[in-house]
Amino acid sequence: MIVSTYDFTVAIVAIFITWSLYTQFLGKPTPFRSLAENAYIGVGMGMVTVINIWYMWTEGISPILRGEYWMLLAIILSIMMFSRIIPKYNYIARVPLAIAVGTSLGLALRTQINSNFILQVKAMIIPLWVDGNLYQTISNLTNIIGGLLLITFFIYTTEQKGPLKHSSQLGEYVLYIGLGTLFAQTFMGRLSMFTGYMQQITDPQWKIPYTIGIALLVFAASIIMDRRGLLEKYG
Amino acid sequence: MRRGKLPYLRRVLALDVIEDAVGRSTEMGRPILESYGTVAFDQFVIASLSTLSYVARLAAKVDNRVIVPIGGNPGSMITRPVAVDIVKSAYEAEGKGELFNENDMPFLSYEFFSFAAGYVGLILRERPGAVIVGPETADALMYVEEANAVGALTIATGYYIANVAVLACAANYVMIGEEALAAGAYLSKEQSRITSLRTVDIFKFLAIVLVVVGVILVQLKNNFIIDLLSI
Amino acid sequence: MSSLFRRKDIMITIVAFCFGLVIVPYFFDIKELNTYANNLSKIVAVVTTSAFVISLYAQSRRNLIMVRQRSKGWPYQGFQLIIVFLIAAVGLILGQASLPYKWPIEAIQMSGSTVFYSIATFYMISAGARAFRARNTKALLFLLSAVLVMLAQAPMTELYMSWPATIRAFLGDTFGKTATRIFAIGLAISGIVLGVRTLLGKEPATLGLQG
Amino acid sequence: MKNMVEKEGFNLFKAMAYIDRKYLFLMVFIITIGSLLFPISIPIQIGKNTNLYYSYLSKLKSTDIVMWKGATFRSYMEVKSGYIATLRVIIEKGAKLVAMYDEGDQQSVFQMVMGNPSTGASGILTSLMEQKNYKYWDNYIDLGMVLLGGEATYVSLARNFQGYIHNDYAGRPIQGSFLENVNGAADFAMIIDSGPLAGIGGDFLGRHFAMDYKVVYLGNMIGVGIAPTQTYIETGIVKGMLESGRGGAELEYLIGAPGPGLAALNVMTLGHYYFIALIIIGNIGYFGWERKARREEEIRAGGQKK
Repeated sequence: MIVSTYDFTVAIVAIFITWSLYTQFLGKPTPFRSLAENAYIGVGMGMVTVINIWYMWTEGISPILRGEYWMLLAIILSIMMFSRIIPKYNYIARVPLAIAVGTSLGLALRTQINSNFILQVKAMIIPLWVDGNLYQTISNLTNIIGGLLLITFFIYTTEQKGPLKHSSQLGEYVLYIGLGTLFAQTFMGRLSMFTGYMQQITDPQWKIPYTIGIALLVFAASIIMDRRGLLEKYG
Repeated sequence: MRRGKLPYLRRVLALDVIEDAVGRSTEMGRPILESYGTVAFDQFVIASLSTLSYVARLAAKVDNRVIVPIGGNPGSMITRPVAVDIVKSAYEAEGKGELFNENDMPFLSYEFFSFAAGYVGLILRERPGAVIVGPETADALMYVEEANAVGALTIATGYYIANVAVLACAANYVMIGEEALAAGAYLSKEQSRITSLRTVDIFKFLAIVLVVVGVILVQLKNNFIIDLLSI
Repeated sequence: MSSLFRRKDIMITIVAFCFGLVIVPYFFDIKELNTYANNLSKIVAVVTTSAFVISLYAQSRRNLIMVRQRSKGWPYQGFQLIIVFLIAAVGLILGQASLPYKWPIEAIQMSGSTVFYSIATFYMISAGARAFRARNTKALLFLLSAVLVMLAQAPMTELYMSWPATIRAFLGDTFGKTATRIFAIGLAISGIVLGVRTLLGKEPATLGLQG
Repeated sequence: MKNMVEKEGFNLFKAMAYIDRKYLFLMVFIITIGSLLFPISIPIQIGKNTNLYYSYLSKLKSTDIVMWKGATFRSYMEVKSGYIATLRVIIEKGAKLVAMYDEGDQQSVFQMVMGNPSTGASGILTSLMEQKNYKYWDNYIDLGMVLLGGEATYVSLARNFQGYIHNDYAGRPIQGSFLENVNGAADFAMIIDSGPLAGIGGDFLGRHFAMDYKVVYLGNMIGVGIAPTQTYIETGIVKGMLESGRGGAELEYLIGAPGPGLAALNVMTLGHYYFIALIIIGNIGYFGWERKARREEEIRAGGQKK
């Protein structure tokens, strides 16, 4: 299989960045880690700069060139936003901030109430008994009762005594069983990501010797530098 | 009712834990490290700032330092002056204004990754006795684990539910979502903030009533509540 | 002029006006109003994006100061600063589809961010090994449900027993979902309440009126 | 506490309670890379959500337009099995595809799979695309980074598509393509969202497309997003999801096209068993030694118990 120079160099640099960042596990800053970290931050910020300037050009300036002059307002407000840089004039930025806050509130409020309250409450109104389906019956019962108990756990402005005390205690148990499930799901996600990345740096086959070789080199160099006390100076 | 009687608000366990943590780190002769989140003002940042003020006062009482790493998002630019002001006035309120040092509130970076790296660096260098992690995202676990490695007590804020699950395992104490808001409102003692918490609870009671009535009606083959919610 | 900007009532009026302009067309079908609302959305999208300039400025300034003062690790900071502007120049001159722009992103940015997030896997394992203890009832429940679901998530388990898959589906469908839902309800409502408080002018901090 | 540990001699329970994390981490690398180098294939059970996801995906017609929200590279690493398998189905059905992004590296990820139309570089699915005659511009269009700007952008897209989108990522005007007749959210048959967190502000598509215009919304979710998405499935906003890498592997198995997901199954098995074993060892250590030690410490500290 022929590998293009582009793919080859990308793979080698990515592998080097990978192992350099993993030297964090040695518990001390190594020059490899500092180099990789700053390269990563630099590229990331450069990329964000390009994307944002491009976006402001296509969505802010080209409409004006097309004749949609009301977009000039966007440019003026953006410039007002920049006044945050100068402490003396940073009050000017309050106007664009107020417009942004008001608009996003208007956009979010209606759908938020619907998707995160009304529809969620509606989804809890389910039959207690499903004929001929024991699993569904148990599951519905757990959802309704568990949900109600858990709501009482999250109530803070009513004194927790009498039945409320017991229900909030049970609600806490419901919460922790749920958290266990979520913990496991999160672990699966993180493990999948790590595995996916390890696949990326070991597939296709030609990457394997480079992956293992660079790992050994980076870690060996870091450990030797640590023994010689050079990490303090260059880390 | 406008002024005067405040609605009841439960004192959450988190406050006792925080008090303990501050005391323990002072005994050990180590500073306290607390962050209040990265984004611009949302309900969590506002609540965490109240907690920060409380911790700063507790620390000022016993002549301890509070280290506050700031950054992680362009929004933190808006919150920083407020946070500095809060910690400064907390020290002044205890008559220890001279102990306040703005260098203890370093602005690490806007860039998320370098903020996280700087945060971990602070933990390793300063070896705090207690680390109170604010509403952070996936990086919170990293701070908690590194803090534990230097022997600090850890209190974390669970910002979203998967985060709560992970932190509930790793941290010594986790403030589960609204618990952080309740703690903040309790400490601020502002009537309007307690009232907003009350409003949220009223919605919750409403949810309970809707679910109970709805389920009973569904059992009687009546879909009134479901139709009502479908409008 | 500056006193105008400092007045809370004016800012609240602006907030309320924008809020109204966006939310009214949902309920009343007025064509002009709808156009204005859409235009306002586009303006806000651009203004929100423009905020990056501030962070770029502040970050570069901070790095420059560190380089000038020769503080610890300054060569790295200088290196970072050079890369930022190099990438920005390449991307803006040659375009986002050009290979010299895509190369550093694919080689450095993509691997860097993945490694950073994958470190969480390791911390989850160390946290689990260190702190996942059945100290009390709730910790026991927490641990049991996590272990059972993880057991079922391992594909090999299914070859030998079928009950963990049922338990995993049940827990995900009931407890996991319920916990998420109730948590989300609380957060959504508290967010909405904060929004309403901002509209009423009770939360000056969200508008940058403090500090 | 640590000092006390050092004073006593070797204790097996104590060793179980405190394992140096460097060794734990090293084991993770060994397990992962080792089992990737020596894969074995095993069958897998198809979950309910994967079945739901596939039931919608398999109904796609060649006239349908699918909106594809890209995944960042780090999410792609987690959900790539689902990402590739879903695109494979779409190509096989011949449905139209519009890719949009909100982060910088999402386009590179898309091109890694679909090939780069500007340079002609091939991607993972290029051979299938050639076989099915699936081409850029005729069958799929890449709009680039049009999802910046937060919630306001999504609303603009949903209500006034033509007023917002004028050309593709390379600057070619969309007139004359299949996007010419798209006026808003209602003209999309399906949205597929890869790797986001529905529920933490990432649910703009759900709220402004699926809820307001009843567009079928499918998610290829990362682990953190599984539970929030489950609640959205229940409320009908999301119609189906793939649960992280495992869901992707299930889809690969379902469509009979083995890929990275199925190749990673034994890492998933060993990784999970390793973690469970660590938890069990830790608890044995806890009940055998750590709990007693903590009690003694508490008594020494004056019997205060929290």
